This record gives sequence, structure tokens and C-alpha cells, in this order.
Amino acid sequence: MEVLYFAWVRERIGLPRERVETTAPTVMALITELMAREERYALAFSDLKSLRVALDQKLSSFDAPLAGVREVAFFPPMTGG
Amino acid sequence: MEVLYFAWVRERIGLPRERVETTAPTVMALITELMAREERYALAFSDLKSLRVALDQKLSSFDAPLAGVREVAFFPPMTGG
Amino acid sequence: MRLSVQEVEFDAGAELNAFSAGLAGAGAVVSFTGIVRDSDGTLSAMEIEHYPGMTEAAIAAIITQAQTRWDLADVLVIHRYGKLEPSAQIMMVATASRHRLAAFEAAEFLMDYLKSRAPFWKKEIGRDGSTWVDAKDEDESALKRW
Amino acid sequence: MRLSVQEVEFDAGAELNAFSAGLAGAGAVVSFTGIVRDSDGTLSAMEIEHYPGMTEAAIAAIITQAQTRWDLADVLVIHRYGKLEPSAQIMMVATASRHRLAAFEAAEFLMDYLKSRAPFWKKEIGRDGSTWVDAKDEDESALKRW
Repeated sequence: MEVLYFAWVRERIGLPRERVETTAPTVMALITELMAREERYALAFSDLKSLRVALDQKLSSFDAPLAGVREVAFFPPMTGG
Repeated sequence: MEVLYFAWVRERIGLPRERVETTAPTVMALITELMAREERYALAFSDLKSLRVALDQKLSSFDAPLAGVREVAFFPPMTGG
Repeated sequence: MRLSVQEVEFDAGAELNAFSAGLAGAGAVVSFTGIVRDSDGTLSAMEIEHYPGMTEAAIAAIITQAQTRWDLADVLVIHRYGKLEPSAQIMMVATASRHRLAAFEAAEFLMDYLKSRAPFWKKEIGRDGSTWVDAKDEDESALKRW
Repeated sequence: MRLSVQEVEFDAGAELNAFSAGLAGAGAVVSFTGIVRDSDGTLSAMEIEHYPGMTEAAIAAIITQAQTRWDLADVLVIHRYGKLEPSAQIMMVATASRHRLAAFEAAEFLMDYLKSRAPFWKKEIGRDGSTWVDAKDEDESALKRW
């Protein structure tokens, strides 16, 4: 599964994207796995209220299942326009 | 006093403007004088709900006094924009 | 502020660019362009009559009201009169402000007031004669929201 | 419909004219241009990050929503990414409809959704470092009116 990071999430983790091998059933389970890896991940995901997730480029929620998903993206609330 | 007519008021009366000598104290009194003149005036002023008046180029009301006014204009509700 | 009541066509894009070029501190520019619409394919022209002198004063007063109400970096109003073909541009307003809400609201306010409080009268010239456009109740009631 | 997510500058006036030239039956065109605002004179640039692929899909979905809700003759959305100088244009929307209310509402709807639902992130690069622009509560609550 491709995991993408944008804006300050990308900066805190230090990567724009990476390939993650996981059997996490939900977004929340994936976050928990990532947070356990290293301090920089723990920091990036420490405040979930200021995070959004997209599954295969569609906005989704933390309890969404990951079955069949190829691309997960984490980012702060959007500030376009 | 200069009296101006616009849009269908102008068309019904057949003039864009005319000089009127009057001692009418209010717009309403002026309208009554004009209506008494000729059929075309009576027709133009027959439905006051669909008429507006400006005194010296400011929107006003039919009961407004005419003292000191140099220019009176009659026209239908505006349709700009 | 730029206010023009004119017979000749204007270039909305060039006006928008000139308006935007002169701004300082604005984050939002809203423009509105009104176009002669041929609803049912029978319109040959739109004739716009106006009240020279009062027109400019009325529009200037409407602009002043908008400037009092919203923090505007600049305002533009162009309104034509005379004979206009279908698809011709009738008028344009532009507003600039720090934030989008003020720019949108001020542009809508200007449009609502220009519609019912600036001395213009539209006549539709069709193949089978011509008719003065009636003021709509909804245009009068649109003023109540401000 | 025209949708462009691009790094290069655009000419808002030329875009407005091209948009208006292609319309049939529209009486009202509304445009919005967003500009990099240097609030306190310390901004050296605005960096806009985006999510290629998702950005285009998200904007297209927002446009479809607007077209479902209002009777629109046409819609234009241009949004830039990359490094923008103060006073540069960030983005533009335009809407065309028979009546002014629909054109205004649709443009405001597009702006409200682009602000909070299209994957762009703004970073202000100042003389003393850089900061990601925080999403505002008011931007999220602006969506509730639709």
C-alpha cells in the first residue's frame, strides 16, 4: 500500500510517500502501527483532530476499512481557494 | 419648473421634458394639475403604484413638498443592472 | 473607485485586469457582468434609457453605501445605455476586499441596488414590437436582505 | 466546463473574456479571483502544495455538485500550486447563469468548497521563517449554509 503525506505531516515524517506492508484492517489500525515505528510518526499523528485521511484519493474517516485500498494519504485540513 | 418623463411615461405623454408653471405645493398636487390637462396625462398618471418620482434627481415620494425644487421627474420602477 | 455610465461597449477582461492591478492588500476580487439575454430567440435589441445626471449620482450613492458597510479596497461600476444587441454586455461591477465574503456581499449589494435604485429602464425590442421590462417584485424584495 | 490545476500564472481578464464569449442564454457572469495578500508586509512568498490526481478529481466533483444545484450555463475553475509572490493570483472561479442569484450563489458555493474540500495546503514564507496556514473554523462552518 502506498502511504502519502502532505504539508506539515510530510515535514514531520520527513517523506512525501512510502510503501507500507500492512494487514491493518482500518485506517486507525494503520495509524497505530505507524505511530509505534518511530518518534517522528508518533509526533505526526499525535493530534488526530488536526488530521484528515483520503483513501484512493477520496476523503474518508479513521474508522474506514483498508480492504482493497491502494493509496492512503494523510494531511492537515485543507486550505485552498 | 422642469418636468421630465422617462420610459413609458415619456411615451404616453409624448415628451421627454417640459417647462411647467405651477404653484402646486406637493408632487401629488402637481400630478392632479397635469392629469386635468389632457387625456394623455391622465393616462400616464392613472396608476400611481407603478410610478416613481425624483425631485432634483433624488428619489422622493408623492406627498413631498415642491418648494425650491427645480426639476421633477416621473418614471416607472427602475430596471437597471 | 471607478464609475462609468457609457453608451459604448467595454472590455470586461481588460477592466477586470486594470481593477486588480491597482489593488493593495486585497485578497479577493469579485466581478459581475450582465449580458443581454435572448430568452426565446425573438429579441432583436435591448434599448436602455437612463436619466443623465441622476444616474451617476444614484450609482455614486450606492457605491458609498457599500463602502460604508464593507471594508473594500476598491469598487468598479460600468453601466451602458442605448441600443444593445443580444449577447452584448450591459453592465459590470467589481469589488475587492481582504476576504471573500465581503467582496461577494458587496458585489451582490451593488447589483441589488443598481437593479432597483439606479434610473435605468430597459425596453425589449422584438420582431413583433417592443415592451418595457417590468420591475420584478423579487428585485424589490432583494433589497430587504441588506 | 474548464478546470485547470497549474503552476503558471494565468490572465484573469483573458480567462473571463474567453469564458463569457462561449456562453449561450446566460444573462449573468460572476468571477472570483483569489490573490496572495501580504497582511503585514513580511510575506516573501506563498507556497501551495497539492495532491496531484486527487486535486483534479475533488474539484471536478465540487463543480458537478454546483451544476446539479444551480442551472449553470458554464463553470470555470483555475487553481495554482507552487511558489507565489505577494499580489500574485492564486485561483479563479467563474460561473454563468440566466439570473444573477444563481451565478452568485454557485460562485460562493465553489469557493467555500474549494477552500475546505480541495487538497491544497498553503504555507506562508516570511522573513523570519515559514508557517502552514491553519484552516479556519469559519471556513468549515461556511459549508453548512449549502
